[in-house]
Amino acid sequence: MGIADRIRNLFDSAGLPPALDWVKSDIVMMLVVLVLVIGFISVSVLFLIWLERKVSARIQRRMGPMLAGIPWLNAKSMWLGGIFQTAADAIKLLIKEDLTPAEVDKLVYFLAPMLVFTASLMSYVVIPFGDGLSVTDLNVGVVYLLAVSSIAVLAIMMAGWGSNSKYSLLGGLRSVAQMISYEIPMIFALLGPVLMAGSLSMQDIVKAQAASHWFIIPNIIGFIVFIIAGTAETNRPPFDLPEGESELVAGFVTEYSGMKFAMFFLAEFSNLFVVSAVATTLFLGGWAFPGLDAIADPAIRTLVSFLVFLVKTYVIILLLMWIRWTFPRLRVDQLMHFGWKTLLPFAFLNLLIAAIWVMVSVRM
Amino acid sequence: MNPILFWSIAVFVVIAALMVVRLPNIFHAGLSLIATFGGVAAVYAMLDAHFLAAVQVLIYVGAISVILMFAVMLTQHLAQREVRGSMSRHVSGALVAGLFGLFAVIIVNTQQWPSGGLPFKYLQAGDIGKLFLDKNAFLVPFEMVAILLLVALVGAVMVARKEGDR
Amino acid sequence: MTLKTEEFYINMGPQHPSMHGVLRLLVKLDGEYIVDCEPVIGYLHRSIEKMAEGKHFGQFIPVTDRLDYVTSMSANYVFVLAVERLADIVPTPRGDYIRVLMVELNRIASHLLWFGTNTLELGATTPFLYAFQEREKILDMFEATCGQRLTYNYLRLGGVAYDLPKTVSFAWTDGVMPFEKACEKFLNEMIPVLDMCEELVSENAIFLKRTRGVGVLPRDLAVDAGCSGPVIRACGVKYDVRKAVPYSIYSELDFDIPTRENGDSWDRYKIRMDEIRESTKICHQVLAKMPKGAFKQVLPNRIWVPPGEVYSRIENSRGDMGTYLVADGSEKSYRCKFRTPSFSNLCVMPYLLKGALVADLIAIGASLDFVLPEIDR
Amino acid sequence: MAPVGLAHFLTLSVILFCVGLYGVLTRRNAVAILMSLELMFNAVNISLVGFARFMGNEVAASGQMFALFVVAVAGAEATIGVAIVLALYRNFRHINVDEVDLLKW
Repeated sequence: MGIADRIRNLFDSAGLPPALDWVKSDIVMMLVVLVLVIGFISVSVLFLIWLERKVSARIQRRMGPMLAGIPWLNAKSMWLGGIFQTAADAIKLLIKEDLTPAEVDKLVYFLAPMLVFTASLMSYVVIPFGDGLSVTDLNVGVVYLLAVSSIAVLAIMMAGWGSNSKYSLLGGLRSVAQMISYEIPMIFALLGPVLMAGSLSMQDIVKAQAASHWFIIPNIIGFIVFIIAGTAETNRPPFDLPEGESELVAGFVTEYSGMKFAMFFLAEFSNLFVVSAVATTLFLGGWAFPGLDAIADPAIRTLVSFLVFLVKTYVIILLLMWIRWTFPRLRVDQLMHFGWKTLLPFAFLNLLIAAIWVMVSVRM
Repeated sequence: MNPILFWSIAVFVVIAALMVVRLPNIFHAGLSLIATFGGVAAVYAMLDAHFLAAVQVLIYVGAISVILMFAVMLTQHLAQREVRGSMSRHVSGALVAGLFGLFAVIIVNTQQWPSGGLPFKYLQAGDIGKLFLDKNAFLVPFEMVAILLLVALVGAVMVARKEGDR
Repeated sequence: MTLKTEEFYINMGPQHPSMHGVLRLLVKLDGEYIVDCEPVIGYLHRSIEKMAEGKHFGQFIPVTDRLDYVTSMSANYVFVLAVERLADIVPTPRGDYIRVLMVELNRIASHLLWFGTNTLELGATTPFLYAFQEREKILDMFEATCGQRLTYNYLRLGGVAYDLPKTVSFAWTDGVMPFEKACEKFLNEMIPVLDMCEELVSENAIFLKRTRGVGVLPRDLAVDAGCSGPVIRACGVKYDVRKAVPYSIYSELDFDIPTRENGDSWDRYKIRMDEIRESTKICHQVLAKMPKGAFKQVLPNRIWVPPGEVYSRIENSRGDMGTYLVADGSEKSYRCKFRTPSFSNLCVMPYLLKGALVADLIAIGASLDFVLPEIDR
Repeated sequence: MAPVGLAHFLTLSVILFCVGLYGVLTRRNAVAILMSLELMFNAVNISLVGFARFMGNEVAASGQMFALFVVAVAGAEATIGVAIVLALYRNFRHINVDEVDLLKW
């Protein structure tokens, strides 16, 4: 019951004239879903960038972007100000001169930003936005998600190597090492809920949580490990070593400008959404909500489930943003040390607790 | 599995493989290797081995190609091109590979392979897990591979270790 | 068979974002570890000491502002003190008190600036804004008194240029207030903000990891290199010019000198935080005992000084700053040499960086709090 | 276009295998040899999965299991290969396979 079938029911209920039957064919449905998902992503990414600047402003007792907004809205409150700021940024980046350094390795240099963005787009395929609202419900959902997140590692390495400069190479190597060593605790932290749900498909995990209880209760440690590893995967502070401004000027993005830089920037925020969405699905019960089945009408049920999912995801996004603006940056070796020597054992511990919990609950 | 899909993926994979072998710049060869891995993952998906396709991307594209790229970066000065070997090696190499390929293709195509339609048991991710841990199925090799990986891990660290920090 | 990764040189600076002005560090790296580092200075050399020989004493005071633009009050003070000793001019009591008030406020501002930029370089962007908001208030007060926010040119031979303003009104004062009241209000309001910042940063696990045990300076090396200020007090040496060689009214004020033992970046950070609190104590006492009367001795514009030489020392926010002044009887100085703390604090940097990581280079550099205009002069 | 049968997948795997073999034989850079080796591993995997898909009975279904084992072993082999290449690079400052002919350095 993916989004495509939802739309087909919509068309049937709206009484589609038989002449337009081709609309319901697979290819057209795929395009419609694609447009829907890409639209959702770009809107949410633009909103996230604006939200991040406002949240950081609030934490630092300043106003954040106010200029590019509707005057009378600006006057009302800081949170309504500057709503067109991200759109203005996007246009600025589009217009900016997109220079390519001379000695750059053309193919690799151009491919990297594209790969970064496609990697994060591909992970939206399995995210369950609502009751039956996921593009496809792969039964290897979680493994697919991890596979796609490891493609981003390659893109950053290509960016580092392609820009052919000492600084970006160092930045590229560092971020690759970081993302690999944080992928493993992330995988094990994910295994807790998967173990309890008994299936890898994201929709089944959510249904399992709807039936019993949210999976955060037994594996709270797994949740914390996942959040920390998630921030490391998306290169956000306190793990933003690759772009450690003070040391390596800008890490692997040093040589990029204009639209190519925007791609890296957008990818970071769309990864932020993906990490929070996965955290909600696996630990906070995705779109499941105690009172959900009480609503009779299926259309409203789907809508409510979508809203519940969004609320939970944005709670985690705000948590990640809060972490970003309160912690200094970790050093390379401390980061590795922390990843392998503290996160990994806790992830195993969480797996153990989840296994015991399953054994006990089965016995009861 | 309509044929157009198969032929497009197959051609993509073969071309990417040829690029791995022929490209002078090692880094570009590495990238085409990653493209091959992606193509092979698509082939698995076509053969209804979805779990394997995901694992292929996760391990090959995510880990093994990263190690190879690290090796390339550590042993190459920026954007250094490999010097072309003498032609004679390539002719003999191509000859050997070509002949072997020819024989294998002839053997493969003359056989009477069943062409689809047989009752195919789709392996869910769960079934693979059960098979791995089922005593009389794959439990022993599973443990052996675990030990092998550990040995490889320790061995790699020992071999690549700096003299100083013994 | 060691992995002979060829050491490659990285050039930090001279226009690197975190190099406190224009310092160039030629760093020899082996992978992530620093093998050796050679600071290259001189990019900001304006030959201030040569200018001293061409200008008479009154004219040279504004130039001393440019010596250390973060605490230019103390730069003025050390030069004026030297000339006064030579020409044995005694500053008026009110002038003296105002000078100490201004120098201590300037020290607080400099430490706040250091705290903001230090945490910013370690990655935490939030404390920077809180610190600078408080510093803004000090700059408002300076602007009210001497019309300038950075290079004040406020001290004169025999006192200060203008008296404290009667009343001031800023955004943060409630309406129009007498200057003393506004200053008290600032000092009382700043401590809670400082506590909040310390709460956010001092015990923060990652901050501790980045600074505790990083850039440990042994005590005897610090003494040999002639370091001073928070850098030497972090190694357990209780040396502060205000106590060691009391000048002007410091002997009458009671304040203590915070010192710490293990000399790493965290100790230097903590000492500067405590010093801000000590300076607020000093300011309270100075405001309480501020005498009335003339703020400046009436002196002719040009002052002929009998030949002789003098060395005056004060404690500016980075350490022991001195002026060696030689006069040849004319109204200009024959030779004027400044001893600046940042120079000796920087000399310790190569030693601290051996074996450290690139990321540590920034943390250690920030904790030493050296400022380039003072070094290059 | 004959319906896509097992023969097609096997030919694809053979072609891939031969390309890998050619690569191993002619490449001078040690890392490139490792890459071609990975190609050969993948070729074998394709044939295994092809059999699992088309032969269909219980035993053949284990083809995918074999492929998983091959992936694991290939991973281990790649790490050891890279470790050896790094050791080579450390002593010869280049990894041109032809010039690495000293048995003891």
